[in-house]
Amino acid sequence: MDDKTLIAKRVARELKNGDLVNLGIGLPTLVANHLPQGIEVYFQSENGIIGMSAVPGAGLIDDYLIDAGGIFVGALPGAATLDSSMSFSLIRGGHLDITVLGGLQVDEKGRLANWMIPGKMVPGMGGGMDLATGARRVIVSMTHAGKGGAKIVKECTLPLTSERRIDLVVTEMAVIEPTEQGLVLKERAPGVSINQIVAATEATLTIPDNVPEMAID
Amino acid sequence: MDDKTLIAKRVARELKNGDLVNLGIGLPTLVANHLPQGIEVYFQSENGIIGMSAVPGAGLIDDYLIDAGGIFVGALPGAATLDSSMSFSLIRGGHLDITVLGGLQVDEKGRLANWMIPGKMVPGMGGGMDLATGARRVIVSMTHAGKGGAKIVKECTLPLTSERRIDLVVTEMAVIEPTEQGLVLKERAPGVSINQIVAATEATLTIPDNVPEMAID
Amino acid sequence: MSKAISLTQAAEMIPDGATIMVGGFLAVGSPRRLLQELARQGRKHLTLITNDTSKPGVMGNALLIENKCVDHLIASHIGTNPETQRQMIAGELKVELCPQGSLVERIRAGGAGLGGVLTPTGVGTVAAEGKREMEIDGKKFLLESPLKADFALIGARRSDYRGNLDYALTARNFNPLMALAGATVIAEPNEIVPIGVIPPDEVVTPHVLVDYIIERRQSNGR
Amino acid sequence: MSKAISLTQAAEMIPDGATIMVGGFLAVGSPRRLLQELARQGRKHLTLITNDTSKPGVMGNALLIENKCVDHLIASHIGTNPETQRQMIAGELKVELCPQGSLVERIRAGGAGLGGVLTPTGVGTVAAEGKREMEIDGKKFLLESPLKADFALIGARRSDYRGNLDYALTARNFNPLMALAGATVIAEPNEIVPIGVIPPDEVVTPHVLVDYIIERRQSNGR
Repeated sequence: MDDKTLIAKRVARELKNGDLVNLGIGLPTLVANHLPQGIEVYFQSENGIIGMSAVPGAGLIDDYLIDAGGIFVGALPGAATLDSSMSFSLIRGGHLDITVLGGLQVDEKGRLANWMIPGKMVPGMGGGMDLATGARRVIVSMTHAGKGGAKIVKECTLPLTSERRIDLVVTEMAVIEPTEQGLVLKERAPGVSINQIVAATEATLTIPDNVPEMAID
Repeated sequence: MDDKTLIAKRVARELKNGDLVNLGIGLPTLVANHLPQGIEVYFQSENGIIGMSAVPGAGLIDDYLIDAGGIFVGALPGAATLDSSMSFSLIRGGHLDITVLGGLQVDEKGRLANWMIPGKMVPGMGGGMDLATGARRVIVSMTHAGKGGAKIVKECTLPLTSERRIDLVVTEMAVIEPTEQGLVLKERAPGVSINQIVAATEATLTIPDNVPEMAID
Repeated sequence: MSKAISLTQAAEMIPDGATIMVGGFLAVGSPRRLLQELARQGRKHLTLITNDTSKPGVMGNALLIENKCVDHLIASHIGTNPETQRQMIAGELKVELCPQGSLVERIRAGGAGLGGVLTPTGVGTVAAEGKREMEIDGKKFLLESPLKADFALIGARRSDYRGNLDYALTARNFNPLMALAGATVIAEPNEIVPIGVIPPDEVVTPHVLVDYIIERRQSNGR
Repeated sequence: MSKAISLTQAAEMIPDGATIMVGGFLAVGSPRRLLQELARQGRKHLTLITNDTSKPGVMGNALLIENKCVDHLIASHIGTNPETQRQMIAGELKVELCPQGSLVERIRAGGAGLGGVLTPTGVGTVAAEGKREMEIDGKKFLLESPLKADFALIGARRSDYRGNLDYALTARNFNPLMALAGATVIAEPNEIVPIGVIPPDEVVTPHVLVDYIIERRQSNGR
């Protein structure tokens, strides 16, 4: 299993029946392909739909139905469209159960930076700040370390997406839960040792006596 | 012509083609019956419709279509329904061309009091404060004096509906325009003298050399 | 997992002392059966956030007032119901009056996670009492605070099996806003239709906001 | 009095230096013909309030950027258009980035006559720079100011002859909010239909907000 699939499968296990879920652009979108059996969730795209589905077949694309990444998507029976104001009322008002976001850095306070590298990448925050601030649960899915080194750091050096403490970080190496007491190592990826995780992490991790392997199929 | 018809006819002459108009409960609603020929306006009711029409015939009433006074109304082709948030966005946001409101008092600053008599009548302001504050033009239609005496007063003694200077007062005696310099007598009702108007008015009126009779048919 | 519950169950879910929002304007668009059942069950000490208290003899909020279910009322207009005014003057009912446009913005703010909104409505009037006034670019505004409720009780035209709602004409009014602001949202639709019957562009309140749907009065055709 | 105007007339109405709001999300829901015509006419020094600047090779706002029609951009996301980023870094384009949910609330506030809204989004981030922070019940919020424009350029699915609009799926997005916030609102519908064809409950933007409707590309059947 490649790293991205591993991450997507592990994140998918966090989804519960009936959840309203918003998946960020990139890695997070893969989560939709790995829903556990028997789990039905509703995917929101912040550009204005609840109930989007995978890309429709050839010849069936609708010019007016895209996700927030600009990809043509489908709509399931029972879908609802929303203007941007309603869409963000759902996000900011605590009606969105889970958002899965990509990450550039997460720090010991559980704060996320994921939208800007000063002088290098200034794409704008889009809906990311609202999602990170307003969703009931924020799950960050990202590679454990990047070219620039550790991404799970003592304190974010990149501009924050939100001051809010996110709820879970899932990487190809580990599952980490930010708490008031700091970052707790909850699970290891199959075949990955605690030492390897600690070595790839700049932030201090609280390591329980028992750190089970990720349960994925 | 009775007083109410006179007032309604005169107010109706203020409406221009294409105006969005909101008529307050009571006397103001009569204005709809006296639209000048060739003038088409759109009536909003703040409970959520643009394009309402007179009461439909027997057997044609819709349980879900009322005006803000609770009267069953009809809808014209091209009508649009609104939730309360959109309805008041139109009112507060300057999209409503004219509101016609009833009045208890108007003072020399052109301020309106029309929603409450402390210790006697406390119905609540409903949409009146939003209408008086937000409409592009506020026209007050009321009898010139009441049982308690003058209603066009030096300074309102009743609780204000809004600090905003309203645009026109139409009574069965006169048309008065509040300006930065005070209240200006613009027109007299047929057969009513300036002396009679001044005697029935507590506020100081600016009286131009020429005060024509109201032009109504 | 069906959201459908009986009328009795719906009313029983709401405890004495709860804060409820009730949609409707002079009872048009109100969840009338639910209000009637709440009154019948003798609910007490409610805080009621709603536009008005309807008229005597008309269904809707008037039943909650007449049966003394309400201790505290936040509304824009009570002039159509003399009993509400009587209870207020007698000190049996605490009434907070709020301009209608401000009331709906407060409800929307509560539902949309906003900390408040600035409105010009009410500046310099008794509606400004206790509220913070702010000047922005030389114009005065009042800071209106968000409103939330334990329960939002919503009337709708149709609900699909999942809880997507639409509304009829002026029965829409406060309902879609209150659906955002209730911790638990109970909808009383006139009709319940299969999923997909309400097209996506005609859904006004998306199903994710609706927790329970009150069953039809009776089941037909069986 | 018809609101119908030609594409050329619509574009000519908008002067150099105007502030425009443009609906759409990655050009879906944008008034594409109008943007193309504005670029063709060589409009200059515009202030553009919009969600994003589309993608290279895709219609929409990208055309305004590529043709250097814009001096000042207020948007939530420019990452899909490298030319926007290039102009920003080169100092040719002033860019103000705003969280998407705050952007839409600012536009709504402008259109609804509100003096501002308090949002938790952006507190403690660079998005808070220059904004007033307020604490309400122990929680921090930013005061976001209203946005208005000289023109709102709106894409719609249908307009009736009077200007009532509806929208298709995710082409709705910012359009209904911008229709409130433009001093002059120009709609580019895909279809123009007789009055009454759009039922009252399906009208999303009421005609009173719409000043002009851009005529069909060509007239059929004659």
